[in-house]
Amino acid sequence: MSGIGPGVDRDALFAIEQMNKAYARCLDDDRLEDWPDFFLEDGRYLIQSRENRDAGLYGYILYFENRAMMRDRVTSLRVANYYNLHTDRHLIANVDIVGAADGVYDARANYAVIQTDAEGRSELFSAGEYVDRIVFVEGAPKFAERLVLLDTSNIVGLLAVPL
Amino acid sequence: MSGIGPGVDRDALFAIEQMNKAYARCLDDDRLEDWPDFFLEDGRYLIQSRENRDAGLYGYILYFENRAMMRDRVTSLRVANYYNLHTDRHLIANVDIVGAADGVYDARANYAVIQTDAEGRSELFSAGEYVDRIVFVEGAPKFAERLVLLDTSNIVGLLAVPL
Amino acid sequence: MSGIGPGVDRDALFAIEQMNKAYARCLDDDRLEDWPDFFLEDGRYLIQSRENRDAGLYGYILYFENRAMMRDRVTSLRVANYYNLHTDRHLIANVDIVGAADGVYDARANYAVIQTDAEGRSELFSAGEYVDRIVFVEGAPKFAERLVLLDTSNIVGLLAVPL
Amino acid sequence: MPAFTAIDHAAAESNTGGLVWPAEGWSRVPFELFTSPEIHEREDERLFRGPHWNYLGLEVEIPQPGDYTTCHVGATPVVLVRDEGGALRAFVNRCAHRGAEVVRRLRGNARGFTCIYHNWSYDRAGRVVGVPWEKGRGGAGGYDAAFDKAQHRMRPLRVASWAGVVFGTFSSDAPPLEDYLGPAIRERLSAVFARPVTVTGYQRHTIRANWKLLYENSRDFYHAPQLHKFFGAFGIVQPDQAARAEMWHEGTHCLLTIYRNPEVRKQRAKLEEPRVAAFRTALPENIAISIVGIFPNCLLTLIGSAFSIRQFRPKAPDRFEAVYTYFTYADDPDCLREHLFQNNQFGPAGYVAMEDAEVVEKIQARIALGADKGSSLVAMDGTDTTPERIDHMVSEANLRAMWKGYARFMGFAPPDGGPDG
Amino acid sequence: MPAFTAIDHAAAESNTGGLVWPAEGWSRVPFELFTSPEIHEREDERLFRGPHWNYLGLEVEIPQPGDYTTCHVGATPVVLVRDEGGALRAFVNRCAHRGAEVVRRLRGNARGFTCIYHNWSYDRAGRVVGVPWEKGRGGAGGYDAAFDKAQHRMRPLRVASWAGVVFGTFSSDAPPLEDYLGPAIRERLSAVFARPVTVTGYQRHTIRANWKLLYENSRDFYHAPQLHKFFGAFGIVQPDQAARAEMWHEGTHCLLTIYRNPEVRKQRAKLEEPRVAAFRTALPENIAISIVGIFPNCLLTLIGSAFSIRQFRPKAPDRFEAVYTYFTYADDPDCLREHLFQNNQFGPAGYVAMEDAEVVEKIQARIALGADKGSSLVAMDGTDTTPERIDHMVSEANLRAMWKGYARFMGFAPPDGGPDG
Amino acid sequence: MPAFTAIDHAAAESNTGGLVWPAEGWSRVPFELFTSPEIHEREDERLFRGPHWNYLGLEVEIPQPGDYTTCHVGATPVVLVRDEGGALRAFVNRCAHRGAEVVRRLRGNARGFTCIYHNWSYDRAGRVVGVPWEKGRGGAGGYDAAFDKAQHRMRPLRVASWAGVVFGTFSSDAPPLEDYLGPAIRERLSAVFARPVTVTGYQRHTIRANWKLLYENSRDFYHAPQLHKFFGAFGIVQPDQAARAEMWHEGTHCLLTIYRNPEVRKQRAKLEEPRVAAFRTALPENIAISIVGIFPNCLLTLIGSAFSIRQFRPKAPDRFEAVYTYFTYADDPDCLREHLFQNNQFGPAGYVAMEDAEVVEKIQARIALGADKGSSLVAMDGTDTTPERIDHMVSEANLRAMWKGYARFMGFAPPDGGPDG
Ligand code: FES
Ligand code: FES
Ligand code: FES
Ligand SMILES: [Fe+3]
Ligand SMILES: [Fe+3]
Ligand SMILES: [Fe+3]
Repeated sequence: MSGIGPGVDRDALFAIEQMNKAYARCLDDDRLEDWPDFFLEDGRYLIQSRENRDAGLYGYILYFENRAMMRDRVTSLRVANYYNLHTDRHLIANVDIVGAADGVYDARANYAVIQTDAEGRSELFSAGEYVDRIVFVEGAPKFAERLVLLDTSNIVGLLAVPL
Repeated sequence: MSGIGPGVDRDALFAIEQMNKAYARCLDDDRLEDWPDFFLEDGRYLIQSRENRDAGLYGYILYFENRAMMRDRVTSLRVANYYNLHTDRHLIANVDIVGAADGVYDARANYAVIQTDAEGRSELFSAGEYVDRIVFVEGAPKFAERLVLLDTSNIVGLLAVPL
Repeated sequence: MSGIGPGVDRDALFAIEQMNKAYARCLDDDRLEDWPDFFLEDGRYLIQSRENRDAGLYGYILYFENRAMMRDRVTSLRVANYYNLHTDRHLIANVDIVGAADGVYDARANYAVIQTDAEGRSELFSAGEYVDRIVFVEGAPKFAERLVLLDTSNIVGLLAVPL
Repeated sequence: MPAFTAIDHAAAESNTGGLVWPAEGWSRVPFELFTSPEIHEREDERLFRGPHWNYLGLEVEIPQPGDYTTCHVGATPVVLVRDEGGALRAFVNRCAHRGAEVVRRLRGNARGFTCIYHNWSYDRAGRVVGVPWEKGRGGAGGYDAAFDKAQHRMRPLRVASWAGVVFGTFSSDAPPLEDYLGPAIRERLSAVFARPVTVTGYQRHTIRANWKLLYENSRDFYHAPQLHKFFGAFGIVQPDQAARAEMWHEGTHCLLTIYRNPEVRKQRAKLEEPRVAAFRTALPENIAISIVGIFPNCLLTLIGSAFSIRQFRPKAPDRFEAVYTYFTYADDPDCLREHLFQNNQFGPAGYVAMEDAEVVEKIQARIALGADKGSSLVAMDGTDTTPERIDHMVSEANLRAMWKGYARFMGFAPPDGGPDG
Repeated sequence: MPAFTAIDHAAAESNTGGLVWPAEGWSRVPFELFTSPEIHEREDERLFRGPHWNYLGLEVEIPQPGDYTTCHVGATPVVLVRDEGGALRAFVNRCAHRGAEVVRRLRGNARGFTCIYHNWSYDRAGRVVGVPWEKGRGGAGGYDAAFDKAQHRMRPLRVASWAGVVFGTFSSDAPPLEDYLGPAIRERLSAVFARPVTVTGYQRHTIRANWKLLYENSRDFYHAPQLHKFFGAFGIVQPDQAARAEMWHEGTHCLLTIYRNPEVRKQRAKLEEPRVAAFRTALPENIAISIVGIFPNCLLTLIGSAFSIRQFRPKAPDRFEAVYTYFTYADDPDCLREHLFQNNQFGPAGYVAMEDAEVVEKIQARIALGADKGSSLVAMDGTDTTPERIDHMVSEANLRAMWKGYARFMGFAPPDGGPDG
Repeated sequence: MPAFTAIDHAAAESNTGGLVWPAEGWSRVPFELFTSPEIHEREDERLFRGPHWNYLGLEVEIPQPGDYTTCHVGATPVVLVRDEGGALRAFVNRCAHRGAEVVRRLRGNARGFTCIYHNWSYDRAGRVVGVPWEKGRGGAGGYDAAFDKAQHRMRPLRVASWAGVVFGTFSSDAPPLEDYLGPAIRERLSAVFARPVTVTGYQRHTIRANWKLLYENSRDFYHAPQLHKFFGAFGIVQPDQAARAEMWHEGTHCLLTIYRNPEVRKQRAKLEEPRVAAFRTALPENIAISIVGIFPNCLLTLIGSAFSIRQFRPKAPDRFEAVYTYFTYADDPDCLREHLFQNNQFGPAGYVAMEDAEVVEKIQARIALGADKGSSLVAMDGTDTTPERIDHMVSEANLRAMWKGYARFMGFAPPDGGPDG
């Protein structure tokens, strides 16, 4: 039952919980330009469906190997892409550290994103898990990798902004 | 990335998280009579859609300037109004302090309310954000203002009990 | 407003929150064999609808009086029962201690379980409340009783794996 | 006759509902029966609002005058009440004025009922007793002389009860309840309810399949050992040496009975907690299991000390709700205790029940658009459709009998030239 | 005439839409009107796209050239724009090329509009002004000589405005707006909008019921004191001593007026915060409350200092959206302040409004499948259907008038032999 | 001929499905095609279950005997299996007994299949090989002599494969697959699959629009530079100097080819990470981009090193699922690496793909109720509908050709008097 008992580093867990809150606010506020800052310069952001992960396949919906690719994504969404006008609302729960070694923390969290269209109708858009590798830089946690593992492998409509 | 790092007052945050838990229990348990006690006597409770907020319009669905108005609401729901028999379930996530000055804390949280009808069918009823101004009175946090900022600006059915 | 103020045992609350996270991971990861370990040997696991609870009726959907019955459940799901292929995702919020006496903690939490079918379509499957009696064994919290109080008393499809 | 010609899909069809049964006969069941909106509407009219008795509740749920409970007969919301004199009353939960829901709670006790919309008030029989502004107000308006509130009421149902099980019908053509139930089911109900029972809870279950798939499943001997592996997996000896199915009402009712196996002294289950499957049965006549399907909306399940009665509520061609009332004997504390354990076998989470929901939902998901006019095969134990009774489990004849009766009640044309045509 | 014969359910029916009104006459309203998909489609064609004026918005929402706002007329998405010359324009928000949505934001200001799919561009009147590759590219392709982009535009609506309230119609047969509104509503609008107003917000409301149930409810005197207990519970004297209903457009419009009660000096509410129900009305002519239903899609509510105008958007037989625009007087700070308090009475959460949504949803839930061809009873104050005016509240005559007019506009056969046939 | 007359909406219509094409001809496409439930059902019968070949999967997905994968052909669930002898088999995933789902997992390897309901067992060809209680049990019941299990099987499809791409059809009237694909598509498939490929993943995509809107979009040259601004915004030179569209199967197939621009030595994208749009193409014949639409359910996309093949699964008139299989060359590690980067362009989140989903969903949302019998305009590059080949991008002729062929296959009456009538 990993994550229970005195073993867990409560300060690190607190910082990681706070980072997840800030991450959710960043996306829900549509401050996409701040989003890459949650990652290391060579941090990875991956979206993969559980179906592909369980089958041992890549099948990444988005595959970003570094922060530059994340900045490109934001630029493209701002200047190039047309996508559905909407508001996202992140519910991130069960944030926990499930492993730690050499200053690298393995963390997991469950998420649900509720999406609301321009006329104010809300629907569950995506549910799944964040599987993270986190390191601390000057006391602040950064993602070495955030893998968004989709339960909702069947995307309804389109997926423009990061999860 | 407000809310991260040593800056945050962990005791205040803990107290505010606890208040949100109690707030959710109060409403989910239908103990409406206790609900005004989470506010200062001149505390404000406002429900506004993101659509109106972004357009710089009032458009409050409910506008309560003081606890007396909240008590009136509860009285009316108990003795005067007919509304749908239902159970609410609050999921409050990402509770965080985003600013503090002169003992007044600016806090935010994401919420989703799942509503269940008399025959046990559950649906997402409302999703959005709590935007709060909180002060501590004898060590206990109270709302100077709770603004319920609706993503779900399109209300399905009716909205009788507070969110 | 139980659960607020200095009264609450923050270490116990932290341990209980951590247990809930581990509980959610255990079920969402389909590690059902670990699930009984969250309970005392004579711990009880009950699923009951709010409708029956409010009417003073038993009406348990599942009634397990001890860990042996939970092990039987897991064995049966593994070797005997056919049920819908799916992934569960637990969102557990508002975990709090609402009472404590003689080393027994009364705890409550709100939950929502999002279920995703084999083709990646996600839906809200169940929402409700965990009403727990918890004791600490060698510093680790265990359920003396976990009552899953369903808002969603109208089960859609079937309920095979524990909530 | 309705006072106006409604837009009616059925009208476009012949009197046979546009459906002619497959030529192969009653051993074929068109998937269209499970997917057609027209058939769904026709069932509401011909079955649930037709000359059949629908289960409404148990008398023990409403012992006192004013006690009421609500349910649905097909698509129609119905209230069951006990009146001042102790008589059972049932009426449509729809205001005689402008159609609002009058009874808002699932169950309770009331002197009478008042509609929230304009506060028309009703007695316990659903008769109008009060109309605000009836005679006008301040000398103005109100109803004219032609209006007689005594002429208005929420539409009543005929109500009858046997052994404490309450049924209702919208039709004056339905036969007396005793004849409708038939001798075998009458006797079984009398025997089971000879002792006082207590309701232990309710369970709502939404199944994303046509209601008939589960109604058929409930009498299907064939699937029991094949689909439900729980007993086998835990080495639980099934007391199935003697089994019987007795049909009635054109084959649409079915009384299944499985007797105890005297050789089985005690259960040798590999369960860590054997009480879940213990078979100290509380049933009379050495009955181990009995499942009673009373067409069209009732299913009574009796096993060990865990009893339940279900009301089927079709919501769409591909969705219905089953509402369970769990009960056991009130005069035996052991029964109460046992049924807590045994109930783990039944309902949406039950060890020997969850598969039924799974399989009918998966059938429904595989027959979209009527599945290219295909049909299911119900050909075990010949093609006979007219047994009144089967004394073994190795047969689908009771299913064929059900489909033949169903087709007659629905007014579908019989197979042309096929067997049993 | 459409260029092709579409698959049309209505076509299968007679010219009367297959519906003949109940013989009892206009005091009966078939529940089928609230559940039939065919009638839902027919309403879109005959009412919302027919010879009637639909509310589109307020002029104050689009004061500047290029200001636009979007809405729906029945099922059709519509854009309302103010053009260069200050004229009001409206067109269907559907590209003339391949039908994509052209205007993507709910409201804003634009020089013109460009469709994202192939970048056809439009002026503020919805006329095509630019077509990429029109003359080909690299000497290849493009449109041929027969193509004249001036012949293409997003389908325009006729637009007219009265007192700043803007209406549109798809039909050239609709009468002039002034005649359509009639003298009483014209005067009321002129009086109310004689002072400048400011929009204070919008509210979207989805109601799981047929739109006509709420449109009927809005003119229903009968339910006010019976359903809405807020005023009574807090001892708020309702200023209802003088009330009036004035009908127009075959009875489908209704102007309700309730005048102030001079005896009520000040409110003696038991509210801790009486400002919520304060009745210092900002309305002219000593009007306390006025509710104006303008068929088919508009509902104007005027109470105290809290005003709103609603657009009805049917989405399905059993679901519609009502979009509120809240406004009050711009030249009086007290009004702005008061309306913040008073608005707590209205909208989906309103003290005297939430019950309307609740009751119509519960009616809809109780009349599935047309409720066995039943009907609601609208028989208070006789069976007269032709009043132009009623001077008291104790009547349903204004409802009967509405249903008679509705049936005529829908082309339904009148009751045969019944009263008012 | 079905064994019984089903309730069939289509039956109510003429043989032309009740739809006559707009008189203006094939340059008009009625919105009704995207909203009508009757047309949706008719497509399932005439297209997906008719004399056409439907894409089922890639051989590389099921290399070993017993390997299987599941999919849908229109509304029908289908299993594709490789049998003992290495032959490809396909059958409907619906039990021959009572219709339960037999194959429960999306893909896997199996010796045979057993239905959970009554445990009928099947071989890899879907033939019944085992029937519990076939000969009765304890001397009772079982199937009679007339029952021959060899006569029962899950309904098989004809299966054929070209270059490792597997297709199936329910119809014996479908031409040989080679003729169905035609020479151009055959050659392209042979060239592309001349090297071994590896599947890198799957993607499910639900689009709330009619499937034909996206199928049309996939051959629409016109929208590429107008809707997809990604290339332009980042100064990525599009290799589009030479483009070609080749039609087949009455114009319903379309092979799009865009050749590399030799002048473009290297990409000068303003992307911080240019690998996303790098065009070191792995395709033969100097092809930069190729999009192959194989009517009715297949779409093959080949760009750079990122390949995908999509199966369209209509679920309702206004909703379909597209299931992608991503693949690239197995014999080149660079391809594998490149395609991870390039895939960011495609799928539901793709830089040059997300807009397609957005625009078709927004069209669908704007044509409710058939959009008043309106139609889209497909008139670029004249009104010709019979090109077998177009050598430039500035045309909608390939769309007109598709609609003309579609109308023929659906049995719709051609435009009366219009061009290409
Ligand atoms: S609808 Fe019941 S009183 Fe009017
Ligand atoms: S659909 Fe608007 S430009 Fe083509
Ligand atoms: S349905 Fe498959 S074995 Fe009976
Ligand atoms: Fe069963
Ligand atoms: Fe009202
Ligand atoms: Fe595209």
